[in-house]
Amino acid sequence: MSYVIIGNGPAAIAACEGIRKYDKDREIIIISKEDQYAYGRPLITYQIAGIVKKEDMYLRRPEFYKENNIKVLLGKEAISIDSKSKTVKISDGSSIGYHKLLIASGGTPFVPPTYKEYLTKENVMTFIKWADMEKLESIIDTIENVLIIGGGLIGIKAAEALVMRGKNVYIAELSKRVLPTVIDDYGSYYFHKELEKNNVGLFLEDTVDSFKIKKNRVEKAVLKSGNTINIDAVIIAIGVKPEISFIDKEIKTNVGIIVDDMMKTSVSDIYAAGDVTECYDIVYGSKRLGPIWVSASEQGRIAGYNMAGANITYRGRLLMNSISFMKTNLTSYGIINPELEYTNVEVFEYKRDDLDIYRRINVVNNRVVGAVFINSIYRKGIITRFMIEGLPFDKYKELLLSPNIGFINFEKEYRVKEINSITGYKKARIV
Amino acid sequence: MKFTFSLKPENFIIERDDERCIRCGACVQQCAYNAHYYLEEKDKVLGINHNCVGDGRCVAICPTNAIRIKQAENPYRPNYNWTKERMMDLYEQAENGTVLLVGMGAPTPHPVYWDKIVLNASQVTNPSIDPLREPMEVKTFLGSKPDKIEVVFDKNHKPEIKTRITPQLELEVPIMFAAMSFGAISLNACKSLAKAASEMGTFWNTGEGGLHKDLYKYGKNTIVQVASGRFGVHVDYLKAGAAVEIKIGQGAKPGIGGHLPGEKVNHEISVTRAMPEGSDAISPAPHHDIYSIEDLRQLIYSIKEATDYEKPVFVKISAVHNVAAIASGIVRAGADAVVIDGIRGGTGAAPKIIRDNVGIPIELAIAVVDERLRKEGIRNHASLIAAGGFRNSADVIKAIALGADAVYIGTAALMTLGCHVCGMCYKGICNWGIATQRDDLTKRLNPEIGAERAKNLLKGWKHEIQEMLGAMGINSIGSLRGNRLNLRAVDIHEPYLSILGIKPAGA
Amino acid sequence: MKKLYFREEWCVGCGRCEVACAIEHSESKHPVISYFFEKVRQTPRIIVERKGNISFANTCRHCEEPDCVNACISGALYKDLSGKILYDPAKCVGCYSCIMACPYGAIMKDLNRKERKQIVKCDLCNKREGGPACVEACPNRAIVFEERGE
Amino acid sequence: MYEHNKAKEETELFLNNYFRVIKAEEIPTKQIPEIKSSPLHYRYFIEIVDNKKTGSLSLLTEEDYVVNRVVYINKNIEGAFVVSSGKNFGAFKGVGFPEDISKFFMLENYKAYAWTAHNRFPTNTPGWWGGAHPFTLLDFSIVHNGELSSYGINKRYVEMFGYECTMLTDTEVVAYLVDLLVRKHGLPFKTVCDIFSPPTWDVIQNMEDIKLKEYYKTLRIVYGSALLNGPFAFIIGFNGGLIGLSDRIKLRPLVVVESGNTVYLSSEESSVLEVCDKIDRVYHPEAGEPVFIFYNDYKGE
Amino acid sequence: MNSITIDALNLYYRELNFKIKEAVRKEGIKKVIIKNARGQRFIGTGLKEKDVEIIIESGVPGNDLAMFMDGPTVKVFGNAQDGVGNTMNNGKVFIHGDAGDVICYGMRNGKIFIKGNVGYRVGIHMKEYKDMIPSIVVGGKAGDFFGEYMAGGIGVVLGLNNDDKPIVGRYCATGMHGGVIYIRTEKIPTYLGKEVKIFELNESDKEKLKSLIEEFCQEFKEYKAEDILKSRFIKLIPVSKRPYGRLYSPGNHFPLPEENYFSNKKIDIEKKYY
Repeated sequence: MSYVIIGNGPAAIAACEGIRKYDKDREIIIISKEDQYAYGRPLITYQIAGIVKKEDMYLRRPEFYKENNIKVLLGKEAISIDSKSKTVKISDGSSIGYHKLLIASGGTPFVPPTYKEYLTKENVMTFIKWADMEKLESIIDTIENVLIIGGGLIGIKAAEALVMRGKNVYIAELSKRVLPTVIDDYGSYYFHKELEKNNVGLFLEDTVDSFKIKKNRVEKAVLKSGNTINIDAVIIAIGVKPEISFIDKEIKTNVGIIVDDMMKTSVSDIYAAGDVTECYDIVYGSKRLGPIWVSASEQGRIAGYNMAGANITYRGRLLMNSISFMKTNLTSYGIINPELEYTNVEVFEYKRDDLDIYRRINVVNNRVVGAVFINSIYRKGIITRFMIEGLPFDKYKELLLSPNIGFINFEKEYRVKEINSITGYKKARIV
Repeated sequence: MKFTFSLKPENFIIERDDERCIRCGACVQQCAYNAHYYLEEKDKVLGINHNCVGDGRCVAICPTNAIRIKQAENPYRPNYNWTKERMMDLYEQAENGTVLLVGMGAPTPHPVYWDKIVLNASQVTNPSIDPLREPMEVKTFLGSKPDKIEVVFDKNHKPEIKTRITPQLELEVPIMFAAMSFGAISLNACKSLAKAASEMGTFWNTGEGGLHKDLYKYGKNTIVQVASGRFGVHVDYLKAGAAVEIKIGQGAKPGIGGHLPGEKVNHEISVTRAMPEGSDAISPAPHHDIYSIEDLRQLIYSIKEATDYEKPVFVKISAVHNVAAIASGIVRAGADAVVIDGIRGGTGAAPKIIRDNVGIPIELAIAVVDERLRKEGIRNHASLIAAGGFRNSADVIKAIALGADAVYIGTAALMTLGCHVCGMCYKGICNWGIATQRDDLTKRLNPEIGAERAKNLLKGWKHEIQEMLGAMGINSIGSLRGNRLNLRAVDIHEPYLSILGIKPAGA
Repeated sequence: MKKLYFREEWCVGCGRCEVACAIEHSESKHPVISYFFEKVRQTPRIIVERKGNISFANTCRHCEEPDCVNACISGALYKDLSGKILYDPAKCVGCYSCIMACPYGAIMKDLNRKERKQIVKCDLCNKREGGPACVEACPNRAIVFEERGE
Repeated sequence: MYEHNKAKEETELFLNNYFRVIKAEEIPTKQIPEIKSSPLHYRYFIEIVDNKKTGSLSLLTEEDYVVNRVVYINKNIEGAFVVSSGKNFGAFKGVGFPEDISKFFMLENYKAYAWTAHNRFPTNTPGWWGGAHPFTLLDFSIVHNGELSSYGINKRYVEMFGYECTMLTDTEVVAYLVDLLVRKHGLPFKTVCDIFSPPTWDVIQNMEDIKLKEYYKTLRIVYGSALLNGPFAFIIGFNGGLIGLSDRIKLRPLVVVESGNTVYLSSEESSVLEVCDKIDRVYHPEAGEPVFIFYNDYKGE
Repeated sequence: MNSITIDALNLYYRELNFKIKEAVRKEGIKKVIIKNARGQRFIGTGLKEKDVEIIIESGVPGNDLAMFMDGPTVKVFGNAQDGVGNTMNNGKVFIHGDAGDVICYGMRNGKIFIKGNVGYRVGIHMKEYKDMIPSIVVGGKAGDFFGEYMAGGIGVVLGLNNDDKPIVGRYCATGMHGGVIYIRTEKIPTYLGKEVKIFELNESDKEKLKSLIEEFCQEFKEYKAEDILKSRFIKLIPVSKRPYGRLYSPGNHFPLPEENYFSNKKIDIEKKYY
C-alpha cells in the first residue's frame, strides 16, 4: 500500500519532500484533478502578462517525480474516501488503497449561484486554474474591455495582467475598498491611486446585477449601482473555498478540514494540508481558514514528515501576503482590522509621502497582532520572526518602526545566536 | 563647521582617482580623523587634507585602490634652517602654548651606524655552513652567569654540577617584543604579541601598564615590568611573569616620566592598573624609591625576595652619555640583564623635543657597554639586551656581533600589527586599532591575525639570521655574540671606529 | 555544510564585504566596470548593519527548512543537493513573497534591475574557487566560512 | 700612596726640595687575603721652612703652600697620590670592604676624636685605591653618599681658584670647595652649607625677614656654581668636629643618633645599633639642614 | 598559638627572610617574633598569608619592611626605616616609633599606622581601585612631598607630638589627582601643591576618619580617639583627575563615531534599499 495524495499543489509537492525525508522507498501516488504537473497557480496571471513562460511555471523539474518514486495520475478526480477500507474511489471507476492518505485538494473558486449559469459562456471564467488561463488566452486577442468581479488578491493580479496586455479593465468590489481582507483603509488608498493611474474602472460596494448575453458571449453588464458597461469578458474572482465535496462525513470539517498541530484529521491515517484545511493560527490563537501559499507548503511538509512516521508539530500559521499592483507593493500580516475583534488596540503608523511609504502596526497588550506595509518590504521577514516568536513590542519598538530594520536592535546575545544559526530558522517544534 | 583659523599648512594631500572610486564609503567610515566625507548631492567622496595624518588606513581599506596619499611638499621659500617641520612645530606651539607631543622613535638624521657596518662572509679559508640542512642554533639564554662552576664526577663517571645557576630565560630566537603598556597600546595588540611570543618561544613585555587578566595564561612567555608608577604591581603579578624588568628609562624619553591621559583610562585599564577610571596615569620621572645605585640594588633584591629568587630581574635604562658606567653599576647591583634603549626607540607619547635631542644611538651604547663590562670582568654577570629602532634582521645580527645577547623590537612589532609609523599614537584614535582604547577602533586588530603576522616576522628574521650565520661559517649564535671581527665599518671615522671597536672595511 | 559565520567583535564596519559581493556577482567581476559600465549595478547579497560602535554583517543562513522556498510560488528558490538555497531568475516573477518570509531579512530586491522585478540572495559564491568573496575581502576575519555541523 | 717605587722616589725628592721632612715611615699594614694588590703606603711628617719657599710660592700662606704642593704631586708625579695632608689627621682607604681595610691598616691601634667610614658603590668610575672615600685636603675630609649632577660646573669653578680634580670622583670637588669657601673665603660653616643646599627661590621669596632673604639671595647669585645638585648626603670632618648635610630635597637618608656623649651620623638608624648598645635620641634632619657636632673644647663658630 | 621567636642579631637578611617564609609557609606558624633586628631588609616581603603576625620586638628593621606584602600584620616596637609598605598590596603595619622616607610608595591597599613622625615623600603615588583603598595614619609630623602624585587612598597626619615644626612639610599633595588627605591642624600648611583645595570635613569624611583613628588608638593606647577627633581637621582633595591635561599638546578631540554609514551623513535607507 502506498502513500496517496489528493491534490497537486504546493502542499502535495511539499508533502512528497517531507515523506522522502523519513521514508525513502514507499511509493507515493498523486491524484491530480488537473492534467498538468504541479505548477504555481498564482503564476497564471504572470503568464498572461508575459512575465513568465509556460514551461517555467512548473514547481519542480520533471525528473523530480522519477527521482522520488512518485506516480502522478493526471486528470483523475477523487470521488470519495472510504476510511474503513482505507481506499479512495477515482473518477475513472478504479479505487486505490492507501497506507496514509493526504487531502491537499486546495480551494475551488467560489461562484455565487446567480453567476453559475454564465460560467458556460465563452467569455466568462473563474481565474484559478491552468484551464482558466488557457480559456482567457484563447479569447485575449478578441477582447477589449474586461470586467473583474471581486477586488481581492486574484482580482487585482488579474487586473494587473490585463492592464499589461493593454486591455480596459473594470473591477466590481462588494466592500468599500479593494483587497478588503489584507489591507486597511489608509493602505488601500495607495492601491486605488495606482489603479486610477492605470485607468482601471473601479466600482466599489457594487456588483453585477445582470448580464446581457449575445451569441453565447456576455456583451453588457448591469451593475447594482445602475451603471452598465460594455464588456467583452468577465472574470469571477470573488474568492476561494476549500474543496471538500468528495470527503466522507467522518472527517470533521467546518468550512475546511479541521486538522491538529500534526496535520492529522479526525480520522486516523488521514491527513490534510494546504488551503483545504483549518489549522491553528498564531495570531488569532484558534483554528481558522488561511488559504496562503506559505502555510500550504509548510503544512504539506509537516504532513509528509508525520505520514512517514515522524512526530513533528506545526507551530501554527501566520497569515501573511505579499502582493503588488504595478509599482505599488503590499506586505500584510495577521489581523488587519483588529478593532473588530479587540478593544485595547494600539496602532502605530509611519508615513512617508514622497516615496509613498506607509507602515502600520497593530499591537494588542504588548504583542504585535497585525501589520500593513506599503512599498516597504525591505527585510520585513524580521517582522515575520517577530510575530512567530511573539516577542514583546515595547522592547523592540525601534526595530519595528525605524527604516533601519535589522538585527542590530536586538540585544547582543539574541542576535549573535540568530545571525550565526547553524540550522537556520526552525519553525516546526520537534515533539 | 569649525572656522578656527590656523597658521599650520597641511601635512598630506589626499589624491582620489574619481574613475576608480565606487563610492562605497569604506574610507569615510574607517578614518577616525574624519579626513574623508561623502558629498551626496554630487555623489562624490572628497578628502580634508588638514585632517589626514598619513596612516594609510584608507589606502589599505579602499577596495578599488582609488586613494593615494602624498606628502604636501614645503609651500614656503626653501630655507635650510627653517624646514617645514620646524615651522609647523613653531606654529603649533604658538597656537597652543603646550609641550609638543609625538609618538614613535626619533626620525632625526643622526647617522644610523647599522647602515655603515657590513658583515663578514667566509670564503675559501673557513667553509660557510648551509643553514637549510645543517643545524643553525640561535637559542639564547638571558640571565646572570657564574664566572666558574664546580663539577664533580661520581664513581661511575657521571658528572654533577655543584654550582646552582640563577634562573635564565630561554629564547628560541634572540628577539623579544619590547615593553609597550596596556594603555599605550590596545588589549588586542597585547594579546597578539603575547600569543606570537609564546608560540615562537620568545618573550613579550607588559610595559608599565600591569598585566590584564586574560594575559596571565601567557605568563611563562611574559616579562612583567615594574615602573615608577607601580601600576598593577603585586606579588601575583611578579610571579606571573618569567622575568621582572625594572624600567628606569626609555630610549625615546630618557629621564622623564610617562603620562597616559585620563580619557584613555577605561574600565579594563583601571582594573589592570588598580587606579580610578578616567584619572591620568602618571609615571613620575624617577622611581621615588630609587635615588642612587644602592636604592636600585635594594629594589632588585626586594623583587627577588618577593619572588623567592625564582625570577631573573632585568633593569631597563635609556642610552645616555655615561651608559657604560651606569650599566656597570646595574650589573654590580645584582641585575640579571641590562636593557638599553637607544635614542631611536619608540614611544606612545613623549615630548618631541626630548625624543629628538636626548639620548645616544643604540649602536654606540651597546659597543661601549659591552666593552666596559668586559674590561671590568663582569660581562657574564648579566645579559645585555639592545632596544630602539631595529628595522631588520641585519640590525639584529650586527647588534649581537657588537655584544648584545638579545634584541627588543617595539616599533617593528607594532608594524606587524598594521602600524604605519604616522607618529600620532598620543592622540589615542589610532586607525589601526593599536594605540587606542576606543572599542570601535581596538576591534580593528584581530589578535588571531596580529599574532600570525608577528610570528611571521620573527620566523622571517630567524631564517635570515640563520642564513647570515651560515655565511659567516658560524652555526651557533653564541660564537657571534661580541665577535666584532665579523664586522667592518664603511665610511665610519674615528673616534666612532674605536667606540664601536670594529675595523674599517679593507683593514 | 560549510556556512558563513559572523564575528561581531571583529567587524570594523568598513563594508568591503558588500563591495566584494557586488563585484563577484557582476558579469565582468571587475570593480570599476561592474560599478560604472554594466547594465545592472549589482546589489550586495550581504548586509552590514551599523549603530554607534557596533557593526556586523549578516546574510542567508541556508536553512534546513527554508521559509523562502516554502513561500516561493514559482519554484525559483530551491535547495540544491549540497543544501545551498539557490535562485533561478528565469522562473522568478518578482512577487517578493520570499523577502516577506525570510526571518533573517537576507533576501533583497535587485535594486538596480529596472526591466524585471527580481531578488538577490547569497549563494555562498557557488562556483568561486577560493571560497566566498566576502570572507576574502574582510580585513579583520570578521566573516568565516567553516563547518559547524549540528 | 704610591703605585710603584719610582713614584715614591720622585715624591720623596720633591718633598725634600720644598719641605723639611722630619720623619718618613711606611704606614704599618697587614697582608690579608681579602686585600689583593695594594699600592705602597708611606707617611711623612713635614715642616714648612721659609728658605724652601722659592719664587712666587713664597707669597702663599702656609696652608696655600701645602695645597699648592699637594695639587702638584697629584697632577704631575705619575703614580703618586696624597691621601691626606692635614694636622693630626689620617685617612685610610683602598679597594675592599671597610672591615677588611680596617684590618689591613690595623686601625685598632689608633685612637681619634672622630671617625668617618664609607663604603663606596662605584658608579661613574671604576673602583681604584685613589678613588675611595674619604677625600681630604688639609684638615677637611668628606665621605659622600650619592652623585653630584652639578659636578661638571663645580669642577670648573674650583679649578678657577687653582685646584685640580684628579681622582676621577665627584666627591673630591666637595673637599676642595669646603677648603676654598672656609679657608680662602673665610665663610662660616653654616654659610658654606647654605651655599651647598640653599632654599628654593619660592621659599626665599616668601621669607618675611628681609635680612635673611637678602642673605640667601646673595649667596645664590654669587655662589651659583658652588650649588651641589643631585641626591647627596655627606659628612665633613674638620679639626673642630663633624658636619652632616643632605641635599635640599633630601633624596638621601641621614639620621643623627645620640648615645651617652657620643653622636653618630648614619644613613640607617639600625647600623648605629651595631656599634652602640643604647640609643638615647634619634633625630631626622630636614632637607638641607646642616648638623653640627663640635668637640667640647672647640672655640670656632 | 603556634609562634616562634628569631634572634636576628647577626643574621643576614636572606636567612632571616628565608626562616620567616619557611615558618609561615611550611610549618603554618601564625606569629613570628623577631628580636634584635639589625637593619635586615624586606622583612615580610611578598608574604600573602592573611592571618600571620610578625612582631619586631627590639632593634630596628631595615628598609622596604612589608614591601609587596599581601595580607599579614607587622608590628614594630621601635623605629622603622625607609620604604615601609612599598607597593604593599594588603595587610597592616603598626610602628611604635618614627619611620623614615618614602613610606607607602605606590601602595595599593592595606593600612599603615605610625605613632611618631615620618620623613619625606610619604604616601607617594598611592592609588585606589574600588574597595582597594590604602590608608596611612601618622601620629606625629610628616616631611615634604606628603601624598605627592596620590591617585587614591587616605592620608592622615595627626601631629600629636606638639613640637614647633610645621605638621606637614612643603609641597604636600603636589600632583595629587585622587584620594584624600586629612590633617589635624589649626593653621593652613604653607606651600601646598597647587593641584589640591582645602575643605571642611563632611559626614562621610568624619566616618572614615573615625574608623582609622579608632584603630590607631587601639594599637597606640596612650592616645584617646575621642579627644583626637574633637580637634579641628582640614581635608585636602584634588581639583581634577587630570592635573596635566593642559600641559601637553591637546591634539584634536576624540570624535565619537557617527551613527550612520558615512561619518558625516545619514544615508536614506528607504530611498536606497526600499
